Amino acid sequence: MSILIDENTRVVVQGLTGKEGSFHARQCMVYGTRIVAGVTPGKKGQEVDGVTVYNTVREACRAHAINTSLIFVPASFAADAIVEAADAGLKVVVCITEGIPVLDMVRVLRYLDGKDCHLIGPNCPGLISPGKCKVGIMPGPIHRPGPIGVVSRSGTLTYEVVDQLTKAGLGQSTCVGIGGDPLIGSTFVDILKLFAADDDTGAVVMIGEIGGTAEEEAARYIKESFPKPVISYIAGRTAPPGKRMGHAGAIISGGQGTAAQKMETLRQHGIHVVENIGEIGMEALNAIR
Amino acid sequence: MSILIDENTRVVVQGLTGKEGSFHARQCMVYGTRIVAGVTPGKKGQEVDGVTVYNTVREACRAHAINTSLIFVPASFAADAIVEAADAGLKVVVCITEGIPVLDMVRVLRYLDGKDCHLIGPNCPGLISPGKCKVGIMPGPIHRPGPIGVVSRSGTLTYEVVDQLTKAGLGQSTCVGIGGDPLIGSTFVDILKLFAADDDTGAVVMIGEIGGTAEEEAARYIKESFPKPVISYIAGRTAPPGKRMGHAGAIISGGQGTAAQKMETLRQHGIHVVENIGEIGMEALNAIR
Amino acid sequence: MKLHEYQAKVLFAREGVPVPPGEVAASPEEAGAVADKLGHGPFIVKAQVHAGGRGKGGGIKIAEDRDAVVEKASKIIGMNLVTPQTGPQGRLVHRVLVERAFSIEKEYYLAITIDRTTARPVILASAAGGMEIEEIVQSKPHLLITEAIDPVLGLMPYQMRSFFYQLNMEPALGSSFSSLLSGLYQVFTKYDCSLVEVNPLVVTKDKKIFALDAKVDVDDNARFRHKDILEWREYENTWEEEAARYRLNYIRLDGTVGMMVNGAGMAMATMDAIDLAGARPANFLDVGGGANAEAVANGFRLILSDERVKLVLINIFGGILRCDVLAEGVINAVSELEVKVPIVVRLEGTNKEKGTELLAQSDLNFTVARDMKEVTSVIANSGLADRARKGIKREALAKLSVIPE
Amino acid sequence: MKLHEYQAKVLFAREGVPVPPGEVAASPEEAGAVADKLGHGPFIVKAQVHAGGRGKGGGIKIAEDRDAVVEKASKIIGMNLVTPQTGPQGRLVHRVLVERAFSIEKEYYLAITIDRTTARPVILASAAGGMEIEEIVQSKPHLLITEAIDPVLGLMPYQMRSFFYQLNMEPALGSSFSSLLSGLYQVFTKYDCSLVEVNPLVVTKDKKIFALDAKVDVDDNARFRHKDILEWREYENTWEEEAARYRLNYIRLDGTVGMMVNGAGMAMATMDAIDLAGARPANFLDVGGGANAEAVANGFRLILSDERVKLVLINIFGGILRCDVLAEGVINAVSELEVKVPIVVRLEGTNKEKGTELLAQSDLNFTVARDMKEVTSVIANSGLADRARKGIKREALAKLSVIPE
Repeated sequence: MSILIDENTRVVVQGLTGKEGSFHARQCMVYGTRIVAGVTPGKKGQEVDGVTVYNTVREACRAHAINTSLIFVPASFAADAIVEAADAGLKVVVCITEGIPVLDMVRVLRYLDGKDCHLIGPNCPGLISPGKCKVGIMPGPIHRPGPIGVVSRSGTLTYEVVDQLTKAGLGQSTCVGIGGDPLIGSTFVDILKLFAADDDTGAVVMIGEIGGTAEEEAARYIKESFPKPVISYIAGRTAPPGKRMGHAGAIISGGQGTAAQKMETLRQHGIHVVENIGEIGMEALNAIR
Repeated sequence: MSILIDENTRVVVQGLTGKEGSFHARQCMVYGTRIVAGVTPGKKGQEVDGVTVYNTVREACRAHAINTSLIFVPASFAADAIVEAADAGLKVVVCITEGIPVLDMVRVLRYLDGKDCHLIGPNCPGLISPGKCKVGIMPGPIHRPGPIGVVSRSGTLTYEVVDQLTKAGLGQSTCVGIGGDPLIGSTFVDILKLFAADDDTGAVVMIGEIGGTAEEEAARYIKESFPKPVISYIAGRTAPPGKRMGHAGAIISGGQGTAAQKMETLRQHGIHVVENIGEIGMEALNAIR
Repeated sequence: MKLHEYQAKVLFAREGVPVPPGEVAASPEEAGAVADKLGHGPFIVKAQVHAGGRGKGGGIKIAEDRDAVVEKASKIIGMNLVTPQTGPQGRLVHRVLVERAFSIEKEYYLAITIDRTTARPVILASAAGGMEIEEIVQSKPHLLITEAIDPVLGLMPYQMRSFFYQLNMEPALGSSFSSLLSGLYQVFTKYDCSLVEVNPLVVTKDKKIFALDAKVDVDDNARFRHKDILEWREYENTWEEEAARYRLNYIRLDGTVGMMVNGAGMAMATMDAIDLAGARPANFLDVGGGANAEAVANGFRLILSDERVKLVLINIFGGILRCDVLAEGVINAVSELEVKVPIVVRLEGTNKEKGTELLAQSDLNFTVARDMKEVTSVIANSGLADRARKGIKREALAKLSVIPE
Repeated sequence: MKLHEYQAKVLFAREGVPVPPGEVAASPEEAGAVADKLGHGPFIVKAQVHAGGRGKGGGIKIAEDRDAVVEKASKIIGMNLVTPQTGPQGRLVHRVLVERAFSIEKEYYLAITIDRTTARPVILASAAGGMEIEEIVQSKPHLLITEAIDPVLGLMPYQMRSFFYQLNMEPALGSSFSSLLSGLYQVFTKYDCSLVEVNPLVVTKDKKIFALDAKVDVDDNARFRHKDILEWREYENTWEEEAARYRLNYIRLDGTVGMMVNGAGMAMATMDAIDLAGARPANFLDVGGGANAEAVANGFRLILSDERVKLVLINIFGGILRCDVLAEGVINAVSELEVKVPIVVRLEGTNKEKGTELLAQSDLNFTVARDMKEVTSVIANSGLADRARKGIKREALAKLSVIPE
């Protein structure tokens, strides 16, 4: 197993003809991912690395069996692209795009409410099930198949962690970058629930950061019903107080969004918290043994 | 049993201080319904027939145990009232109000999607579980407790049918007027599903009329999975062709909205269709025997 | 509330939907002045009535120049336009819309309405323009494209693209199509429409997009939000309007049995019962579920002023309203008027007995039917039944009071 | 993007939110002219800086008449305003807002922001006006009223009533409160705000409602929809602005270790590692997850122009970008500049070995750290560590290239 993506994943890339889209689609194909179609409005019939481009996602879905979308379209069109993919019935939608207006995401998330569709991101590196499938922009070679699920709000910091895990001999089942924006599709809890049901995942490394209360919610969920060991790291312990707006938002949910508070909450809920990012690989290894 | 309302129903009346609201609330109380609070903005502290009035539904809910709302507010405020009741956590919301703009209902129904709340109406007579509880404007005395579930898009036509049933010796478990508007909260299928699970309901009388495809959808559901006998009547066999707009809407759903088509579909799905409204009581009796 | 084409096009223009240059005219002179304003021809002169198929009835004419506009307008204004949708009586034309005419390259169908099943606005489009939606559905269903609009999002760009590509429009038309479609959706939501229909939507030979025709129905329930549009209403002095003044829901039909019922469903069921008895209703009249004595009296007057009516059937299920109060209302109304036709009354509900007694004791000529079965029998035996009666037995008559035949 | 109070009040007025009569002024003379326009006093003169607590720092003054306005304005304009939120360095005041002053009867707090957990706009209100939201939450949490807004519906009347009744406002104020609140929500959605805050919202002694203060943050990601508002931006010549010009995400901090990292999370983790080592970062600098050689060079220049920096730490996880390309970028940037401080480089990812080799082979003075553990050790032993180090051992130093101390 693994979660969300595997050997049966068949991907349409929205924004395939763009610079980023074509580059990363190629990287995914090199990794072994089955990119079966592309979508760029008005560019129907073009080919990129042998992949046919369509005008709309629905059109692509009529021509190919597709279950996953990877989105690279510019921020001002990205909300539309996400909804287009979900409306076409795709079950996993991965949005790499950074900079989507938050009120666009308010509507998109309300739209997705109750729909059978996992949105990963936006503003995320995507996800990878090592050795099986990569739907994202992370460097493939640092990953190894194995029992560790990784879930993270960060990009390069996830690569750092995965690299340490691999070097410590801990391969990964699936690594999910859920994205750094205030409003994202899948939260820590959403992904943890999938890891809970995944037989191939033996333990989870969770990488959080300052802002919001997603880590606190994850802590409560883990204590109540997550059956596997969790090792966590929170970035931003020394960050200067954030924008006040972040505060007002967090206050509503009963938190302050500071790393210190998050780390304390995680510890209170029995979760192993790593302080020194340089040690996370070895600490994970020790914690799991 | 019975569906939606019974001895445990505790009602707030929105618009209690109005002419209609106070009149019908009194009738409900006379029937034995527990009206425990009223809501009219700005009239907090008033009393109507011993029932205390609050400014908001949430306020009423803090002061009393309430699970049901009965709405009599004017059409221009009714959508707001429905949402207020649902947002306060009430599980059954009955909206008598006629004339709510259809685009208001589009938003209200989207809002209610996936919420644990049964909206009955709008533009309906409400519902009654004879001998237990009446949350609506129907004349109580024509009803008798018994095994027949009644579900209808009509008002007085339902009274006619119930009257005939009672005179034929067929009492009712619950009679639900789902309302005559193009967009309503609970459909035939929604109510049939509740009747399916209700041990006290042995058979159902379904009263439809021209327009839309709700009866056809009910027919399909009944054939596939409704375990009890259904007797139906469709009003409007001789109505002149309706507004074209009704057509365009019905066409999308693959129907024409005519009574003839509905009756044919019902018969094709094995449902007993009564032609002469004057005979429905006796035909029901014969069909059930 | 149905808007005229010229009114609908005013809303279109407000929201940026391109319409052909033109103006409405109430006389041939005004039509000529519009032509002057528009400059060179050719022009098109279109009768402004609430009915489709105007072209077939001679209500739409091409006019090469100003003089032709005046001539065509003088023929159309004042004519009784008969189209497949007006019925044989036709409609009197008060105004024409004079527009610049264009060479059309391609016609499309486009409409927005509410889909009851999904409870959402839905946009329908087809490359088979110029046909009625019913025809498209029957003859070319594969050409009908639909998109439901989620109220969370409104009309999304990807949905507009979906129409655009499926309609096979030329790439250069992309942005003008998008602004037309989003403008139409704007009209639909902003003015609480139940229908916005453009048939045909055209692309002209010089590659412009226009809403060539325009049909807009505004949701009557949303009138309170659109007082300005309400002022556009034109009264045509119909029975329906007269009834609406008394808050009665009346529809004129072609039979001889005048009927008054409380509740629309009950009224339809009563019509069906009249039909089953072999007769035909002269009208649909719903005096409202919570009918009071005044509404009953008004409804009664309306029916009696219709000289086609040979029998009046009053069918009231009292509900909350007591039957004795209703009976008094009927008695008073009948006493006031000179009633020459028989009156059949069926009262049910609270205090039914007392009401029936009041009717019987009055010195007026009421026939009382005790239930719907008796209503059918009475009609079947009234002499108004001109068609085969489905299983309604004459014998039933014996039980009833005598009816003049 | 934070708006000044006077800018926020322009948006408020556009959407019908009542604000006190007033105008902005950039000089004492202009301030006097505004007073003339407003007519009689008393007036209030308010420093326009992006910081709360202006009153405590002397940035808000009452002025009885025109002369007093000019006098107060001349004191405030050009002052370096220090408030609890500006930090000790304060902020230079360029403008004042001159408004008519009112006798206040009651103060309220009102704000709209996004709640991450429900992913919806949320409105916060409290009768404890004038306090900061953090104080309200800490000292009077029972007075905080919240309503989440469902984007399907927008702000509903029942939600406005809920605030109104819970805030215990006088009944006569109902409609003006509703139009104020719906106007604020309109501002929030129409201009893509991440925060709209009115603190205090006041009821004056003559029973009028005003937004006395106004704070608006516009979502930076939505700039493309609000070109007009973008023009209001005032540049203050900060390091942050300079960095933004090169599309770098920079925040000035108070330490001595200049750092450059790709990815915000990684940058924060690096800051934390520097802190663990007992030193302090001089800045946060994220050159972007997909950093290229040019971004690295620009970032490098920015750090080196900060004279507080005693050591530069470059921590790049190559990802898709190859480490050898990055190494070249760093070498070129360093060669161009006269670098007097030690440079610690940690490269990871594709072609790491080749990149490291290039750094080693250059005749420049790089210290290479092989992983994050080594980064921490290097910093701990750099002489910049002025606080207790948490478990970082000096011995690790032996493994590293020599660092000048």
